[in-house]
Parts: sequence; structure tokens; C-alpha cells
Amino acid sequence: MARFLTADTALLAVGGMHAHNNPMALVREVVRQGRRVRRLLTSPCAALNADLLLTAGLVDEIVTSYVGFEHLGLAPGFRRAVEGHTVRLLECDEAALTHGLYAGAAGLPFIPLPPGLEVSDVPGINPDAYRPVRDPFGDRTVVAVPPLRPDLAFVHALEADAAGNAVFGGAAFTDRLMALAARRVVVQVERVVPGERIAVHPAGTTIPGFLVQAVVEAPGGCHPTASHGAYAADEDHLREYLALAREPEGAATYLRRYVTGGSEDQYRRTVAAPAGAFGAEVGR
Amino acid sequence: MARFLTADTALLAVGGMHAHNNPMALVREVVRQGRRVRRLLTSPCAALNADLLLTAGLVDEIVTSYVGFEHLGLAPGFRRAVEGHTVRLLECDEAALTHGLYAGAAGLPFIPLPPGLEVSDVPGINPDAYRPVRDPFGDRTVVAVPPLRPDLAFVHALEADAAGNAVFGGAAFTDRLMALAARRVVVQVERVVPGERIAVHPAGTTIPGFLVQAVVEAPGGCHPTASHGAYAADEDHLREYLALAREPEGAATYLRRYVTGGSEDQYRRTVAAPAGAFGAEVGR
Amino acid sequence: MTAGATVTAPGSGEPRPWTPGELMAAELSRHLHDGEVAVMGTAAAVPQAACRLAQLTHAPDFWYVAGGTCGVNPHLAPLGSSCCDVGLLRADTALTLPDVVMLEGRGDVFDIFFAGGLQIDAYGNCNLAAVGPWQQPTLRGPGGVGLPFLARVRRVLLYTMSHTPRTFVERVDFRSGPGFLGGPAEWAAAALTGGGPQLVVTPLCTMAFDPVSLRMGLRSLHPGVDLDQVRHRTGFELWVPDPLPVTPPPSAEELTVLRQLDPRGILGGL
Amino acid sequence: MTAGATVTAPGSGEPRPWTPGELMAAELSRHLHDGEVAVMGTAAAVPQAACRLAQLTHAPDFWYVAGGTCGVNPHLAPLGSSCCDVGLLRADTALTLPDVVMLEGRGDVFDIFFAGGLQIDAYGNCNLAAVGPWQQPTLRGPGGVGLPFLARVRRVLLYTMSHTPRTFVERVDFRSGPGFLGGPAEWAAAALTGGGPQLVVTPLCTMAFDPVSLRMGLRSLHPGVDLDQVRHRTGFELWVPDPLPVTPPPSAEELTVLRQLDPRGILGGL
Repeated sequence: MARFLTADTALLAVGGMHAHNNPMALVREVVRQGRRVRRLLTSPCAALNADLLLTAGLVDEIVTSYVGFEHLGLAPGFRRAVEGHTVRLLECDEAALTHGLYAGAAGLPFIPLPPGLEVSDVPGINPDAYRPVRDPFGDRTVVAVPPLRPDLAFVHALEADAAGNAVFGGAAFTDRLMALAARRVVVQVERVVPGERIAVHPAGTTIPGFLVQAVVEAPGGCHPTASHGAYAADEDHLREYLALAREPEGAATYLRRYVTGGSEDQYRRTVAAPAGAFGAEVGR
Repeated sequence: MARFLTADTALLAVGGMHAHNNPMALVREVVRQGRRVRRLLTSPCAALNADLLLTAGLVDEIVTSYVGFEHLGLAPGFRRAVEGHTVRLLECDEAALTHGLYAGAAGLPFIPLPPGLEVSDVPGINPDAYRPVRDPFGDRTVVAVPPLRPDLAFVHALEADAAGNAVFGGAAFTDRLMALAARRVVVQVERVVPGERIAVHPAGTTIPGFLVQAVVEAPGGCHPTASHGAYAADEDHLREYLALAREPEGAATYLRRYVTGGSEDQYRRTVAAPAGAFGAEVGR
Repeated sequence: MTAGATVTAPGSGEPRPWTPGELMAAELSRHLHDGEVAVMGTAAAVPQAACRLAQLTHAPDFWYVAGGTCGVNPHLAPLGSSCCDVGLLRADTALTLPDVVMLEGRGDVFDIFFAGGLQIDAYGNCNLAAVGPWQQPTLRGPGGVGLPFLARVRRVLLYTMSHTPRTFVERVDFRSGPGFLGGPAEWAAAALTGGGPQLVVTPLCTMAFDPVSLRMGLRSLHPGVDLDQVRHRTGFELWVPDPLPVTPPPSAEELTVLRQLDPRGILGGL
Repeated sequence: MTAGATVTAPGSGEPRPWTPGELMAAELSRHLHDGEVAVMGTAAAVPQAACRLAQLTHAPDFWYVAGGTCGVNPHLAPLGSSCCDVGLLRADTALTLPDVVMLEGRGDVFDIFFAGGLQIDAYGNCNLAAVGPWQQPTLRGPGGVGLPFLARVRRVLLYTMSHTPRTFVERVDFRSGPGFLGGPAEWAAAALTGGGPQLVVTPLCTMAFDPVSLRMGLRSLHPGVDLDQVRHRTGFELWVPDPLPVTPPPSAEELTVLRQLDPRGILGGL
């Protein structure tokens, strides 16, 4: 972790969407090591990947369009940090995040958004990111957003080979695009497999190894979120988190009990494995 | 064809890259019906898909970054039309085409290119497409290109179901993006298959049927170009085309012998099938 | 509200009354038509069920994309709670999330966007960001994700399980997704390509928008709900048609299909 | 040129001399290093073979992307003529073409871009568009595809099978892909992020660029080629180092690997 999340990491991106494919083994390790995140970038819908870092008080700024737990409720760490002004929220919409990652991956200096999106209140509260630009092909002003170039991205994939070629087990959400846009990528996988197994996957479902700095084999590493192709979300555990993290003492209890009180290996053996995070394949 | 390539089709896009996945059954039908193409858009590397239309003298304007036959030689129809000023060439680079299709699919008003691309001579000879724009996030001027929104796209896929859901048999090149950007899409396939067969393909290899106006079952329909997952290019036939099309009389001979002299069914039986365009599966 | 039509639970012989979630799915499905394409986002069990129900009954050529996972026409085998379930790839085909974000911007692909919010106002604007001032929120919501794309879709269908004065407010504190903005003048000036909100379905009633004032009013009361109850639980004045119809309850066929899609009873638990 | 080293053809016992295409692939491969990532486009049999040869000999951790089909580290089982062959998906993994176009723009992903042209000039600029004025070409070429991306790559390796005064010209008629532009002043003013052209390999020789003048000159003559022959077939003055080395011919190991990759003899037919 020290090798990747260095002091000059200005922008850390965490993959996963809602309670799916959150790279929690990597995120928990950030919390265990108490590393500050200067600016955190999420997929259009973050969940525990961002909220645990916020609950631990490690985030200075967050770029996101959503942090929550969907049908399970609001995000306690995000709420407390934003309402208490302990994090700076750089709120975006999904278009700014997705097209911004495209611009980042493609080296575009900026990217304009479709006309009409400027009538939401989002651009007004984030004028650093949403700026007017003259459309050189039409007599109008449109709104543009900057490229998103994470210094480091944490992404979960189902499998990777020793060279870092990784494959998704279900939806890739914006995680694949995040990997294409980031300067360095650490991929957390359920298992490292022989290269022949990766080679059969079609274009559009893989991350090529030349973009990947490190592969971390972390079976059950998405727990309590789902790992597409491996296991479903552990909603009981997520509910326990939501209940505890609502209050500062409960949040401290959760962190001690599940994160800082032991290693990721211990978490794997005592929390993830009993919850069934290995074995059962779900999905197509 | 009359239903799709209507008089108000300002921009027709043809899929396929080099001598692979050219939707030739559809292109030949355009030639048989003698329909004019007001503006033709190609993938970054066009081959017979564009050159046959140029040889037939049906194209007013062409937007492309390459028309040629790779290791087999230059494009005779393209050469004659451009050197003889019978077509207006709107030359682009690969970035303008690919990012332009992205902008078209995404409803972006324009899209800026990575800094540095403006040192080629391409922007200078196509000032309608390459225009300066102020970067609102930096003290500099960059170059932007317009969105590409084909009114109609002809794309080849390996298979589709009755609802129009189509799947590629190998590389999708920019054809998938072209289908996402076009107002109407006609997909030529080797075979129509039950929906269950399409349903197993992952995200990123398919075109959803709601974007598809019509599926044309045309076995051997890419001949003499390759159809990924079905057959290789017929290089003997391509060489015959290149030899004949070099001179106007030869071009007329080719068109009569292989296109206007008979129906696509006849072509299929007498030219494509004997060349082995059915049966042998190639590739992964 | 009281539950109306019943269906016999398979293997039990006991009739089970319909639930608010099932009624809402059935009601929404009736507004979906062959040839249309819908998209939806977070916490979308109700619209997913509505879409699949429409496909399996009156609109076999209706299309829907379950944003998140981005399955196209997911088979809901079975219906799940999260829009990112891997099971949503059991579908006719699939897109990627960047594809769907692209196509949302194209503006001529998706006919329908299902949306909701912590707050929904009289003009159909939605707020998922913050209750109170954005800078000093009394309740920080999760955020609006793709709701700004409501500006570019042909019609917006709103739904919420929470029909309270806190949800239905005169004016949202923050506009995550546009409805008819501040009313006719601002709406006309914005000249958006989208058609704006069309319908609002809650556990109490179905609401619509007046074509002139662009304000929300009643379209029908759900069975067993009375007008005062709705007025009491709505934070602004609703217009009321005369006569005021009752929303047809789910038919036996609708309920049978919904319960086949939803053996876990997710719609019942909402 | 005369062919030098030989290898025994499998099963025949007859030694076959190396061909210019094989020498060029071997020569290019020596300039590819572990950890680097290369991309290439149209008609790329020579650089594909060079890349795979490097992986199978001195640079197992070298990466290459065969643009067009966009296989990553294609196994060349066997080498084909077209950059869009479906067989290039027999590879370690694969990207899509839009992915590769994106990453070419990022500017810090690809270390090497293999390129060529109808014309290549003294500063390494390439032309695939038009011989003569663009508006009134005497020869209309196919077009430059992704050559403008040469501005954003760490080093450009040029190759061509045609070493003639028509190909090697003082100044290209059209700049499809940038080399060192008009020379030191223009190159410095452009402040491109890319490193410019580094090497030019032809059937006759290997050329490089002077770090001060940025002009092309000789690096080595291929075996059996003499200096006058190269001067005669180059349309501008080449600088010549003293002493002028001879390019090492393909080693027996290199030839064995190349012929395993290329059973159809594509490199021999160029």
C-alpha cells in the first residue's frame, strides 16, 4: 500500500458501483494504515468504498455524484462528513464523471457536456469543474468539464493473470474506463489464474496488464459488497455497518471490530468466509 | 434499401475496417439501385465498402482517414475520384473520427482533440471540421471537431436475433460506436439466430436491438472482405477488383460482372459461395 | 390504504392482497408502450417490475435498460433490489454503463426515464442532493447521479414510496433533475429537448401535470385512499380533476406476472 | 542486397537465406525493451513480427497492441498480412479500437509507435495522404489514419519496404504524421509531449536522427549493401558516421523464431 498510495497521490479513484465490486480489501488496508486521501474520486454511485474512508475521517475532498446504500439507506459516513464540514464535497453528475474519465483516458484537454444538463443545480455549486465554453460549431455557449486523471485507481476484477491482464466477472460499470484513465492501477481480484484463462475473454471486458501496477489476490475482498461472478452482497453485514456508523462511537466500534482490529487475512477468515464470500458463483 | 437510404440521408456511415466486416451486401445493393450518397462516413480505415461506391461514381463527399487495401495496394476508385475531383474529400484523422462518433453517440456539442495533433497537416486542409477553441481549464487554444451523427449506418455483425440484438464475431472496430451514434442502423448478419444465443454475449460486444431499424440476413455478405467469426477475405477476388478498377472500362466490367449484372442472391450463389464464404469458421 | 384485488399464492390456496409496490408497478406498466425504450437508475425495483410486466402483457416490443449493470430487457429471474445486481445481465443483451451514459446524452434514444428523489416539487423537479441549503444541509442526500439527463428524455415518469409533505414540496431545495423548472416561463426559456415529467406514482395516488400551469395535480386515487389523506401528505396545493377516478387495482393477470417475477416479495417489502 | 545468415528449413535440410523482411523484423526487435508498450497500425507484419520476436527472445515483458483488431500481445499463430485479421485476437488479452485511440491520446501509455509512409522526409515526417499538392495530387494516397498521434508517443520507429528517392524526400508534400517537423526551431517551438522519431529501418539500412540537427543519417548498412547504393536511393543528403557499421544479420535463433511465427512466409514476400 505504501508503494501505491504515496504522498503525491493527489487523486485516488475507487471502483465499484453501489454495493458491487467495491475493492474493499484495498480500502480497508488504507484505513488500517491510516493513510490520508487528498482527493477521492468515485464511480457515479459509491457505497462502502467511499463511506468507510469517510467514516474513518481520512478524506480531504471527494468528487462524486452519489454516495449511498441504495435500498438499504443513506451513507452515514458521507452524511456526517458533509453535514459536519469535515470533507470538501466536489459534487458532480454522472455525465461529468463518465465523460471526464473518457477525456482523461483519451488525453482530451476538457470535454463539453450535452446541452440541457446545465439546468440542474450541480454546475452552479461546482464552478471549478463546470465551466462555460464557446461551441466553435454553433452560436452558443455550452458547459464543459475537465478530464479526470486519477493518480491511482483501485479496481476490483474477478480474475487476473500474473502479467496483470484482468477480466470482469459481470458488469464493468465505469471501472474499466477508470483503469484506462488512471496513471497507476492496482487491481484486486478473487484469484490469480493462468494467462490462458484471460486470453479467451473478448475485447471490452478486460484490462490489459500494461496498465496495471499490481494485482492483489484477495478472495472475498469485496465483502460485504458483491463480487460479480463470485458472491452476492452481505446485506446483514451492510445493515450492521449502517446501524453502527450512524453515531461516532458506533463507527469507532465498527472500525475496530472489522478493520483496524485485525489484518485483512483475519477479516477474510473470520468475516468474509463465514458470510459465504467464497465458493458460490452467482449470475450468468 | 429505398426505405433506409432515403433522399434526406445527409450522412451515410459504412462499417468495417480494412478488408474485414465490410457490409458489402448492403453496399452492393446501393450500387444496384444507383442511389447517390450525399456524404459518406467511414471507419478510420475504409476498403471496398467505400471504394466500390466511389468506383460506381455515387459519392458526392467522403469523410475518412484512409481508403485503401493495406498490403494489397491503393484504392483505385478513391484515387480516381479524388485525383479527378469527382468527389469532395473531407479528410480527417482517426482521432477526429473516433472521438467524433463518441461525441455523436453522447450528444456532445463538439469534442476537443489531444494537444499535439494539430501539428499534422490534416486540420489545415479541413478547417470546417477542425476548429480552434479556448480551453476553459487552461490558458491555451486547442483544436476541436464536431460530433458525427450518421443519419444511417450500415454495419456488419456475425449474428442477430429477430429483435435486432446483434453480436460481433471478432473485433468490433469502430462499428459498435458507429451504431450508437447513428440515427438509424441497418445491420447485415451472416445469420439470424434465436435470442437465447445473443443473450449469452457480454456487454461491449453487442448492439441492442432498439438501435436497429432492420436486420438483413446476408450469408457471405461481406465477401470479398472477411467476416470475423465466419470466413477470411478472398484476396484473389480483391486483386481482381484492384486490377480491373484501375481503368474506367475495367471498373465498368467489374460492376457489371459482380454487382449490377445480377441480384445479391446470384452473387451469393455464384461468387461468394464458391469462394468459401460459408462454412469455415476462422479465428478464436 | 386498503389492499384490493387478490391472487392465489401458488401452492397455498390462500389469496394474498396486492401491496402498494405491486400496485405502483402495475400502474406504471400501463403507461409503457410498444417501441418505446426506457432507462432507470438506482433502487429501481418498481420500474424494473413495471417494464417487465409491460413486456409480458400488453407491450412485447417495449425495451428497457437497467442502468448500473445495464442489462437490456433483464428477465428479472428474479427481481432484485439493487440496480447493479449481476443477475440483471440475464437479459436479452447488454450494454456497458459508459454506453448508457452516452446514449442518455444523445437525447433521441431513450423515451422514458424513471426518476425519484428525496424531494419532488410541484413542477416535478427532483432533489437527491441536500435538504436545506446545499452548503449547510440539514440532511445530506446521496446525490443525483444521472438526474440532470432528465432534461434530454422524451418523458419522465416519477415514482416514490414516500408520499409525505417532506417529499412533496412546493420547491426543491436543490435541483438534481429538472422537471418543469420554475414553471411555464422558465421552462419555455430553457428550450430543452426533453419533454419533461409526465406522471408521478406513489403509494397513494397517480399524479400528472397540467399542460398550461405545468403544476402537479391528481390523476387518480389508489383504491381505498381518500383525497384529504393525499392533500394532507402533499406539501403544496394539488389540482383535482372532477370526477376524480380511482386507479384500477392490479388485475389478476398483472399480479400473477408480478409474483412470478418477484418470488422474493421485494415489491411487497417496499 | 545479398542475403547472409541462413537457417535450415524444418524437414528439408536445405538452408534458406534470410529475406529483407526478416532482417528488418530482427533489427527492429533489438530496439524493443522489457516494460515498453508498442502500438502499430496498417500493414504491420514487420513490426508485429519484431514485437513477438522480442517477447520470445530478449524482452519477455515487452507489450504490443496490434491496432485494428487490437489484440494485446497477439500470438501470431500465424503472422498475417492485415492489421485487422481476426486471428490477432489469439492474444494475451484484447482492447477495442476506441480504447486504443483513447490511449494513444493519453500520451503516457504507449512508448513506441511504428509508422511509415508513402513519403518520409529528412526530419522523419511521414506522408500517407498525397504526393504533390493536397488539392491537386499527382498520387492520392490512402490517408494517414492515426499518424497525427506520433506527436504524443515517446519514440517513433519508422519502417518501409520502399527505399527509393520517391519515398525518402527532403520534405514531405503533406505531413500526415509529425517527425521533427521543419527542424530544430519548429520542433522546439511545438513543445510536443512526444519524443519524435528515433529509428528508420528499410531493406537497405538502419537510419537514425542527429540529436542536434534532427536530420536523418545512417546508423548501419545492412549486410551486402554499399553506401553509394543508399545515397543513390535517398532523396536527401544523409549524414554518415565513421566508422559505418554493418547491421548484424538475423541470428540463427532470431530466424528460427521468425519462421515459426511466419510459416506462410509473409516476411519473405514483402
